[in-house]
Amino acid sequence: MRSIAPVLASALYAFAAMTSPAIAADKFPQPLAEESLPSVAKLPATWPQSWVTIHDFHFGAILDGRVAVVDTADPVQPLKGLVRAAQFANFLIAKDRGELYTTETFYSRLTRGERTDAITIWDSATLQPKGEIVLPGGKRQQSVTYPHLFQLTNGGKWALVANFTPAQSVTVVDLAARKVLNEIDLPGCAQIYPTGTSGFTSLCADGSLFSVTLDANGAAASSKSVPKVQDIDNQPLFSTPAMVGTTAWFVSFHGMVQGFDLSGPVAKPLPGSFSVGTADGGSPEWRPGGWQVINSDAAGKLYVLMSPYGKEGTHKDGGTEVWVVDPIKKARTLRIALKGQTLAIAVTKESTPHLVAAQASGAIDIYDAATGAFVRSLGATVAANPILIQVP
Amino acid sequence: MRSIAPVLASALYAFAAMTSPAIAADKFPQPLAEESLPSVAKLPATWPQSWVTIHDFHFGAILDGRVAVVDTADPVQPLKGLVRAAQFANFLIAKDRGELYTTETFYSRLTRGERTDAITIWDSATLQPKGEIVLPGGKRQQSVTYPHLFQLTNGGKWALVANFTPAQSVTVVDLAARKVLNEIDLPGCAQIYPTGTSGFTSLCADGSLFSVTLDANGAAASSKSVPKVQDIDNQPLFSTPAMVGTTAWFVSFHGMVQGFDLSGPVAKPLPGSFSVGTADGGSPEWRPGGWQVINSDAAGKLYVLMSPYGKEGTHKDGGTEVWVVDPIKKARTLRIALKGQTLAIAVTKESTPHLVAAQASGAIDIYDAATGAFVRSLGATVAANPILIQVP
Amino acid sequence: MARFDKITENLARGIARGTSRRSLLAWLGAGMTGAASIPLLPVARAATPPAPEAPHGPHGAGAARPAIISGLEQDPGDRASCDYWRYCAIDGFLCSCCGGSVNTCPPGTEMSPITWIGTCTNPADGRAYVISYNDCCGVSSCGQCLCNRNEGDRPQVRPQSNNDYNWCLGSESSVYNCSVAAVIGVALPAAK
Amino acid sequence: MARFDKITENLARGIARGTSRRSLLAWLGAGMTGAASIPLLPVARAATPPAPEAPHGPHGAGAARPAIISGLEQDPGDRASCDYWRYCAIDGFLCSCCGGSVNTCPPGTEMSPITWIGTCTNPADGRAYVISYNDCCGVSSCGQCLCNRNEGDRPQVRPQSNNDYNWCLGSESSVYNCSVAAVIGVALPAAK
Repeated sequence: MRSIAPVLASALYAFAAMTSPAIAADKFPQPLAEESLPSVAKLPATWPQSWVTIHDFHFGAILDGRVAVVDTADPVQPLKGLVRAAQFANFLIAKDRGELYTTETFYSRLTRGERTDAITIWDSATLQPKGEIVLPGGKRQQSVTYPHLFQLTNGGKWALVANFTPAQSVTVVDLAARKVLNEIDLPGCAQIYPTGTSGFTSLCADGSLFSVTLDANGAAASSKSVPKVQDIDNQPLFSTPAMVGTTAWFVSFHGMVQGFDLSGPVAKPLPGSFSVGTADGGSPEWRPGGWQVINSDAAGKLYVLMSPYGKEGTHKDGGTEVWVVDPIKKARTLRIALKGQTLAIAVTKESTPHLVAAQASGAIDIYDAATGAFVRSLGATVAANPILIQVP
Repeated sequence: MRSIAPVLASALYAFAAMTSPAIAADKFPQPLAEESLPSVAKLPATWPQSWVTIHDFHFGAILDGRVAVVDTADPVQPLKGLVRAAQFANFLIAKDRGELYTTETFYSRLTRGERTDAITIWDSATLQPKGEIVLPGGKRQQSVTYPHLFQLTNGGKWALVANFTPAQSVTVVDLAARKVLNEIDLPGCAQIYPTGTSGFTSLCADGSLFSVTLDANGAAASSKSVPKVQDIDNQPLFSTPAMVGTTAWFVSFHGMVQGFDLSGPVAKPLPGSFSVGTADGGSPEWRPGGWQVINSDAAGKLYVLMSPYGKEGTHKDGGTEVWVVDPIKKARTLRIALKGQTLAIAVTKESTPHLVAAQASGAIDIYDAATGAFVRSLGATVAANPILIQVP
Repeated sequence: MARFDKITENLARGIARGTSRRSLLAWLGAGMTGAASIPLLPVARAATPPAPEAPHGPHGAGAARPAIISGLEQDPGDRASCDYWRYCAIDGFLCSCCGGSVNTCPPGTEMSPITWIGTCTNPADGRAYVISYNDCCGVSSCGQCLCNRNEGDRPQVRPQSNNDYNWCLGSESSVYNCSVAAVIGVALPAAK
Repeated sequence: MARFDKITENLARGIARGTSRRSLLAWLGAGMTGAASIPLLPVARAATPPAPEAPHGPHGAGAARPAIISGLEQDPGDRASCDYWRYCAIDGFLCSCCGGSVNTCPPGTEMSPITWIGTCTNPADGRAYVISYNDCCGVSSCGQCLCNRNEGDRPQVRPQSNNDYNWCLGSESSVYNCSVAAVIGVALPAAK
């Protein structure tokens, strides 16, 4: 056997220029304590109210997307952990169960080979996977992440997954039993807005909405179409609404706000759409712009991400102000100037609510939601391409 | 059925402000021709001599590494295609067969689940996979990419794959028959330098080298240890040598060049190691630095990437000059000042050879190898983290 | 229930299976005559609209790089720039920067058989062209020349007018590499 | 042939299976007495040494961020900075920036059971400490606070002194997320 003792010695002995141990050790008679290994951090069973999740679409490797768990109150260590969100994934939080869910797509050879679509169930304290439900047919809809491609219904016991092949359908999954219940064809309609006790609404290509109720087997029990709820050519609604209880507040490309009551079996458009308002300085005009352009706070106020460069085609370019709107009074109550071109906004449920703004640069900025005052920036420390913020 | 005709119309009709077609059409009476789809580019069967491959380690998603095929003579469209190089992959070019090989590792759920190690065989003209050889045991060595973890021997018919669990071994693979032949234990030794007609040499932890010859079954036929070929404590050799024919020229952390003759069954250290030289301006001194710090041209000259900030621990920090050395005359013949902190270098086999330098920033710069004159930069247009350059 | 409109769906599936450039144009023509065709030819994924200071202006980011030009006076502009006229509704990495061209996928990929159709105006001849934004699939994110333009883009309820879908759909792998922008015809005159 | 040294190999395999912090230290002590131990405890992967103008100096890059401090006078420095004393030979993403800490893996990962050992000098007490650079595994690249320092780093022929290996080895998944730098003892006085 060759002697390898010198090898070990070099690893253990101090290297190169070392300060004299004798002198400094006088001040610190005891060395630093040995540290316990292995050690893996755990998150609190109930996440603090300053925590949000931020979806990193990860353009440089879309197949390796992830969701960051972020403490917006901690500028020193804002990133609390990452949850895998592979290949145009969707992500859901079930706070009451302490579970997180992802819908993802995998290939046996990373980019090629056998395809598997699956829901993974993650423990929200350990961020470890605790179960999987394989989705059949290789039909899961892959899009830049929209929240309403994966939603809960039936009191959170079931999940609804959007499919697109390009034939459109919705898969109904029993999360507790970890099995697929049913698939509902949905030609010409997109997105899933949970409706009533067990059902959902989608928006359709002709401007109508379509509401479906589900029976105990996850099959469609009834359905109803409501025509002309939006004018897609001239006043299209962004697909992601702000939820206030069971009311979904949508905003249009031009800044018109339209509510839908989703409490019953059929979605009901609320009478009286209204404008988020206008302002000087538009070039040519102020319009909503970004990826997640409208959100709500716990008190029911709406926050709309606005760009002064609004015209046809600018609706995803991001915004530089947030306009706060009271949907009951149908009036704007505040304008908040942002630090940079922002793609997504959300408001925490803290006792002092904070507006969380994700810039295109990756920087996450925090503002006082009531006053609009800038509080802190977390820098670009949690995600490469933050495009969605969820408040648990 | 709901009418969806308006939908189609909006996609076909021109949008918004269109210049008047009548006026401009006078100048161009015919519209642009329709273009043929689908269409996928193909590379030449024999790549031009200005082409190299650049390994993108892809730190932001190591599991999604890739190798870029790059035309160093084309500043407009330098990137010719990407080859998958997943999870600490290695990559080889078999020019005579028109094949490329990757050794990779995959998981059934991207980051978790069942592990598969495999060699993928790619067509060098289509960049499509044409075969796969699964490597057993989940033992493939994963490291920041070194060329000598995956090498050819036996006239290119076999491949040698390094394993590390941390037990060290080498798997012998028959590429033509697409099967694993054998595994050779190699405790205490690392890297694979093809030696003789069918065999390899590794460097060992005690400073020796170890040469193995392979029999017709890919098993070890003979082996020999040569002691004290390097002083790992004081004058360690970078693991990646410059090859000139069957001579491997290694450079040490301090800039001493040592040749090994790999033409016979046992590697032979060449007598007379020599220094790449010294220069003013070191702080404290000039030393080799980077990831691929030495390479050769077709004439047998050596190119060494040098840093003026050389001291213990700087050997991977990158360099700002290339020193050209004639290993026969044991003399430096040229100093080439680089545009920025550079990690990897190579020299093309063109009639006018070019030095290719990969900066840490991702920028790829091209110099005249004979004069050191800067020729062009390709910008950061081919790889996020270029760490190795191969010249086919 | 659960069968809202099988006719429409089957039609869409037939399109997905059988579309070639020729049949696509035939189908587009047919579409004008009635409601029998549901144009399920959307395109793929949105890119982060990058910061305004990015080299390529408000619609894309990336390294500064030389222009890729056609050499044709009737097809002006830089095919490595998000501002090139054909990219009026593109979303993703430009294949021109990835080993392909404005209408060719890079080697190693597969072109998606069905696509989203946009309408862009050529500044040289003033004509509005129908542009097919095909995705190239089976290789991971190219990483070069990320662009996102949305002229005419509409929400996902109208798939053929929405560029957020991953259109690596009819291909063997749904992994997205880059997008091309091919001229497949002249648009009909704008309806007044 | 093909059995160069089974004793050494089996020993290494035994280490790989059974190493805990305690047994590791016991083994390190034993190693000093003879040649029977082959210290196969290397650490993981190298990072691109980033441009000198990067916020964290020559050994790392990333967003400017507030310091992470221990609060102990005897353990000074910023644990989000590549220049922190314990990181003298680290290579990878700092777990302190990824949901873990200087000696704790982020939630969702698994700590590699065996590690590379470095020796770093604490500027406060002047002592040289044995630092265990454990990798955290099973989650993809954290992407924050990439560092590469190589004081004492040697080529791969000496695994325990080389930080280019992916040391997500004894773990369920070899996918690398970030690295910790834990104090596991005081180094022996430097041999003169």
